[in-house]
Amino acid sequence: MTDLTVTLGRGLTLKNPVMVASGTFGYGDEVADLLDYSELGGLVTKSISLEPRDGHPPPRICETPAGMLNAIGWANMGVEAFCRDNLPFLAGLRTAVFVSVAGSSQAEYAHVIEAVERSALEIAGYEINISCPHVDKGGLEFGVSPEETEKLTSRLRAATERYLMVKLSPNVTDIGEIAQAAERGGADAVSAINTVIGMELDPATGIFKVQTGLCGLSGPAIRPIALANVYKVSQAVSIPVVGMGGIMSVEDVVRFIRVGAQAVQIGTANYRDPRIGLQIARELPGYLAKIEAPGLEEIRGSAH
Amino acid sequence: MTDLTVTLGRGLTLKNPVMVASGTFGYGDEVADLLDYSELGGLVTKSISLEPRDGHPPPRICETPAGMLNAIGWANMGVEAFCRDNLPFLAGLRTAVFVSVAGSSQAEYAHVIEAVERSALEIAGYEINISCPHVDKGGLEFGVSPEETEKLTSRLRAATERYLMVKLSPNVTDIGEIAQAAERGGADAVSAINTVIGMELDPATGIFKVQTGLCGLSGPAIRPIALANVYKVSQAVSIPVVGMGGIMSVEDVVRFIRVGAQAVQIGTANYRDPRIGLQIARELPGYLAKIEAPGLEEIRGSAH
Amino acid sequence: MLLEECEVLSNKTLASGLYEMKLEGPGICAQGRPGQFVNILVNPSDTPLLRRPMSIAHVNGTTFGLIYKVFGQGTREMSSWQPGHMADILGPLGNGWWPTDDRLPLLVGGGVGIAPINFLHQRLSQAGAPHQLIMGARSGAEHFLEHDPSAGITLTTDDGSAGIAGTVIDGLKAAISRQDNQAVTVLGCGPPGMLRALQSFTMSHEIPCQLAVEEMMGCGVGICMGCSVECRIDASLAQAGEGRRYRLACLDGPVFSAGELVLARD
Amino acid sequence: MLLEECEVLSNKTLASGLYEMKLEGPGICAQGRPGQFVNILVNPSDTPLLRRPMSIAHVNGTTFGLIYKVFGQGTREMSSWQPGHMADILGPLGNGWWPTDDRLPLLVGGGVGIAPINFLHQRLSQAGAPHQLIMGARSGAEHFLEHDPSAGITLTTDDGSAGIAGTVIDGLKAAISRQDNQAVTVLGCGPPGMLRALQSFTMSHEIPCQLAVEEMMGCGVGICMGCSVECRIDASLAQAGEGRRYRLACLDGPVFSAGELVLARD
Ligand SMILES: Cc1cc2nc3c(=O)[nH]c(=O)nc-3n(C[C@H](O)[C@H](O)[C@H](O)COP(=O)(O)OP(=O)(O)OC[C@H]3O[C@@H](n4cnc5c(N)ncnc54)[C@H](O)[C@@H]3O)c2cc1C
Ligand SMILES: Cc1cc2nc3c(=O)[nH]c(=O)nc-3n(C[C@H](O)[C@H](O)[C@H](O)COP(=O)(O)OP(=O)(O)OC[C@H]3O[C@@H](n4cnc5c(N)ncnc54)[C@H](O)[C@@H]3O)c2cc1C
Ligand SMILES: Cc1cc2nc3c(=O)[nH]c(=O)nc-3n(C[C@H](O)[C@H](O)[C@H](O)COP(=O)(O)O)c2cc1C
Ligand SMILES: Cc1cc2nc3c(=O)[nH]c(=O)nc-3n(C[C@H](O)[C@H](O)[C@H](O)COP(=O)(O)O)c2cc1C
Ligand code: FES
Ligand code: FES
Repeated sequence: MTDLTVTLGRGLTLKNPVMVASGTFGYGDEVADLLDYSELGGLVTKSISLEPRDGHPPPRICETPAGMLNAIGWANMGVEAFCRDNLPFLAGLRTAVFVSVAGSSQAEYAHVIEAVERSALEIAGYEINISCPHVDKGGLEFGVSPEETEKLTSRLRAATERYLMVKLSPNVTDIGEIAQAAERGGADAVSAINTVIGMELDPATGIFKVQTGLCGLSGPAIRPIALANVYKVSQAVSIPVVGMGGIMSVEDVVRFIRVGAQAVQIGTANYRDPRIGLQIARELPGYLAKIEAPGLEEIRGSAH
Repeated sequence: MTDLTVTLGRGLTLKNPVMVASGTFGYGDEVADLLDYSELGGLVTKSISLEPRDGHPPPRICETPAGMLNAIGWANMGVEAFCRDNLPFLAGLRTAVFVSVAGSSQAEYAHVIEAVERSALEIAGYEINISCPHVDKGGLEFGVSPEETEKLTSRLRAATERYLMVKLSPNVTDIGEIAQAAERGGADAVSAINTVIGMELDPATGIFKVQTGLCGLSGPAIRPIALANVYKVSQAVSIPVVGMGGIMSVEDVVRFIRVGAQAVQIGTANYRDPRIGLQIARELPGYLAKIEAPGLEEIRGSAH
Repeated sequence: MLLEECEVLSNKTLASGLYEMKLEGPGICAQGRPGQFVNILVNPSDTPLLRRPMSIAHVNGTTFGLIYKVFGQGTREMSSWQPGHMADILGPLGNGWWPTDDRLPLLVGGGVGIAPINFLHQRLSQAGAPHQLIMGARSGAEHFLEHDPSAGITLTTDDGSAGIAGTVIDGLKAAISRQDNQAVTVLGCGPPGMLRALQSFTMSHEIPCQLAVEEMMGCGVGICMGCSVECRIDASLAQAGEGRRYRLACLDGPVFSAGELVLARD
Repeated sequence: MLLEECEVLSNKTLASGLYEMKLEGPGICAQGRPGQFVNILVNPSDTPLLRRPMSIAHVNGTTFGLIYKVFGQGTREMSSWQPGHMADILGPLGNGWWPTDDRLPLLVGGGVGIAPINFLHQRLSQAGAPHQLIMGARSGAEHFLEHDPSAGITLTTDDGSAGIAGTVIDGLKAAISRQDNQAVTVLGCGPPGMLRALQSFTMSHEIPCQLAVEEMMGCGVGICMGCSVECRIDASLAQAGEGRRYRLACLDGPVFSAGELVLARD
């Protein structure tokens, strides 16, 4: 059987490259009836903020051609309730758990990490969601500025010894530049991509299909965009890249590995079938054998 | 019958808001068997450069979920042959014809316009494709820099009295900023969006599906992205905005009008059916009646 | 909650614009309760991308039924399924209506909300539990039951072509007027306008009421947070930081207490 | 070129892995010539987005035929069309094979390239024009004609289960050996490997050859510039600035003179 383990640095090894993405697998045990989480390469939690957040009013999602839009608004219970009620279950799983961290200031991100560290629960590390509006900077997202990204990353680097992954936004002119800023700040890895800014409305009434108007596009529609971004990021940095965006199948996973990803995350596809991640992980050895690839290492970055 | 005419400024009026987009309707009379071009609100030609260009090697296109990728590479016959062989046919049509202009330096763009002006053929004006790599600036696209965009626009403004429309790229952090630069430079209108950067590859071999690797995504998959960008651009400038990206139906046209577009262009949908533009133009009065909209003006920018 | 490959046993027109599909699903049948729904994968391609939620409309042994209208691509495709088609179905999901002491249940269904109400009617009938059923539609052709107030079945139609001319509120009033003072409770499901009417009617008459809502759903199982429903926050809970402004239709509902719901937008 | 709503008359298996569909299309039939193709809208939804190009495989009165293999979503869906289905078809498109003086045409088809070759065979037979037909496949089950060299029909199979064991090149050599010195021309269509083999064989033997290529097509009518085919530029034309390095399969082809083509990539 092909060895599927993936080493990500800082002593972290995943049993396979297939993780589930932030905001697409709930808080914890919602779908534990359907699958054994320990077969997943890793799991990223919903983005957690310091205080509880109501999130955005409904409607929060709509379907688009081969995709979906969402504006959930980081609805979450806050880090305190999360560490008390949900994290113990997650930390007990035999898979790499990453807490996704959201904030509206550098201090808030740091406080979330500090709270998780205080809980003394065993997790693999953190994914930093930099697609959050920085209230001190007029609501511009952290993730669109290399300076902000670097500053935030180095501040959080100082807050934890655990694995630190920075999740990049595709809504920028030069994603490689932002990835390099995260690398300079001390990130162990970057993940990409978060959702693409989009919008949908009812033509008859003009009412936005998602209440906020501008919102985030995900799913197979954006897969070509995600592959392009992961390709660019892989060229720009030397730390590992975790790829995502529209992955629906084992073929898609291999596409991301071939453009340079070390591991991948599955988002929207979980809504169709929460078992998809482990199913793909199970199919991976057979598919690699079929295309006569000895292992993941041999095909990584081989797109040409 | 509802009045569908659209005034775009500089004395230009379209008989209806439905145009066909650059690069998606050939050079001229390829599909003249199938439709009467004079029923279209307008027509934008393939992007024309000063010298003939071979374009990119095959494969140049591939299909993606609800979309397609292309890297044609501005294959074209050069402005001289174009003015001699194709433009006379186009200029004779009773529809507004815009020559799309490509260049790898500011001077090249200007020379293309000068050549068309010298031909003394009657066209409505120009659409400036600023998603071209600026060779003097290390291949960075004109369209990603507000300074370059403004400089190029004012230079071309000086080269013609005709209508000047600047076509924006969505592959930037802040499209509103670029739109404002075009407005400052003297553009009569901006059009948006050009294709979104994407990539696809064969998972079994790693071979790019489009030979250049990075290429451009179009079609319904990007419509939510296009709507978001047109919405942002409409908020940013006071000149007319021409919207496009994934339009397939009369409902889609109304969506673009509602986010602020004055007129629209149809691209990829022409490949499914070259008659789609005039069919939508014919359906528009009935659809407006159905949703009880007195006219286009009343619903423009009404998204909420 | 389980993922079941369900064989389509039949799929045909039930009334004007309304289809009924019967599927073999032992697991879903064993667990399903009125008000719960299933989430259906329409096809393995990228469009439509998301599953389609459908209420359980009845259960007979290991066979369950759906009653549905064709709205768009998903339901259009479902309507073309032939017997023998295997459907990938996730369910049962959500929480149903909960028991109501000694009050007489008045079941009110309109639009496709008749589906879960039909299941509730079936279960109460099987248990021999007294109840009244009120079903609303635009015209008689859209109904699949007979108007029979003496048997506890009241139909309403907008055009008066069957049962009582009017809305379900008119039917509800008629049903209430037939009870001599027995305490009642309203259990309802229907389009937003009907839910608002039921909410304001029952609140102004101080009748306990449980309503099943329909929200756009991404997953149906609580992992996308997309199906938020605005709820009135109880002041004391809010103080304690426990009140949640938005609850999830798929996990916390789709049945909510009417007094809890903020029903604003169509 | 016209857009025609064509009724499917029949649609069934022709040989192993091969379907044949017959459609009513008076306009397409009146204009269509061997080597031309039609472009088929698979369904009105967003996937698959683009039409699917298919060669005309035969014409009888106002009925034309397609011979196709199921590759992906588009052809899978086409294979499910029942008689009576109305298909939105654009055609006939492109340029076919052109007449060849006094040379004996040797028609060579492999893979789905047998479709246009079949039409060419039909037209030449109807005109009583002498020619030889060579069709290649992996095994006998994939063939729908009988191996009959005396009637001018040579089959080849990779596994030797029908006709000559070997590739179409072996079949071609056999057919050539049967001609006593008559000048021949090769008219071929097939997968990239076969086209390369035909190109190098005919060029090294100085046999005139016209090949139909298959390229990914966006539109089929010359408006996307997506179906580029690399061509050798004649030095004198290039000097005059008239040589185009890339030509369009849909407008300039799909039939090209073999000497013109640069066949590099699979
Ligand atoms: C808990 C629940 C139970 C339901 N039970 C029934 C039922 O028993 N019978 C019935 O006919 N209908 C029922 N519906 C509605 C049904 O899900 C939609 O009609 C169906 O999803 C439409 O899909 P479509 O592709 O045909 O239409 P689309 O073109 O996708 O949409 C048409 C309409 O359906 C709504 N819709 C689309 N997708 C969803 C989704 N994933 N979740 C919720 N709404 C959606 C859209 O907002 C739109 O208004 C229920 C919905 C929910 C949430
Ligand atoms: C001029 C021409 C004539 C053809 N004639 C025939 C024929 O007579 N019989 C037959 O079986 N096939 C023929 N083909 C090939 C046929 O078009 C493809 O098999 C079909 O488009 C595949 O569609 P799909 O959705 O089933 O597969 P997909 O999953 O989309 O793709 C499967 C394969 O088909 C190719 N393909 C997909 N779309 C196109 C397209 N728009 N243009 C060209 N290739 C495409 C892809 O490159 C891929 O290799 C012809 C192609 C061309 C260009
Ligand atoms: C409903 C929804 C909620 C999401 N919530 C978060 C979130 O809280 N934090 C985050 O970093 N990304 C979030 N994402 C983005 C995904 O993690 C992922 O980056 C994106 O959806 C692209 O992958 P996909 O196409 O596979 O879904 C969310 C996506 C969706 C669809
Ligand atoms: C094959 C192809 C070629 C194109 N060529 C050009 C071009 O030469 N110049 C240009 O400005 N835009 C070009 N475009 C972009 C379109 O004009 C349009 O901006 C884009 O495709 C989005 O619209 P759509 O989704 O309706 O296609 C091209 C698009 C396609 C698909
Ligand atoms: S539908 Fe996803 S959380 Fe309710
Ligand atoms: S397929 Fe579009 S130009 Fe040939």
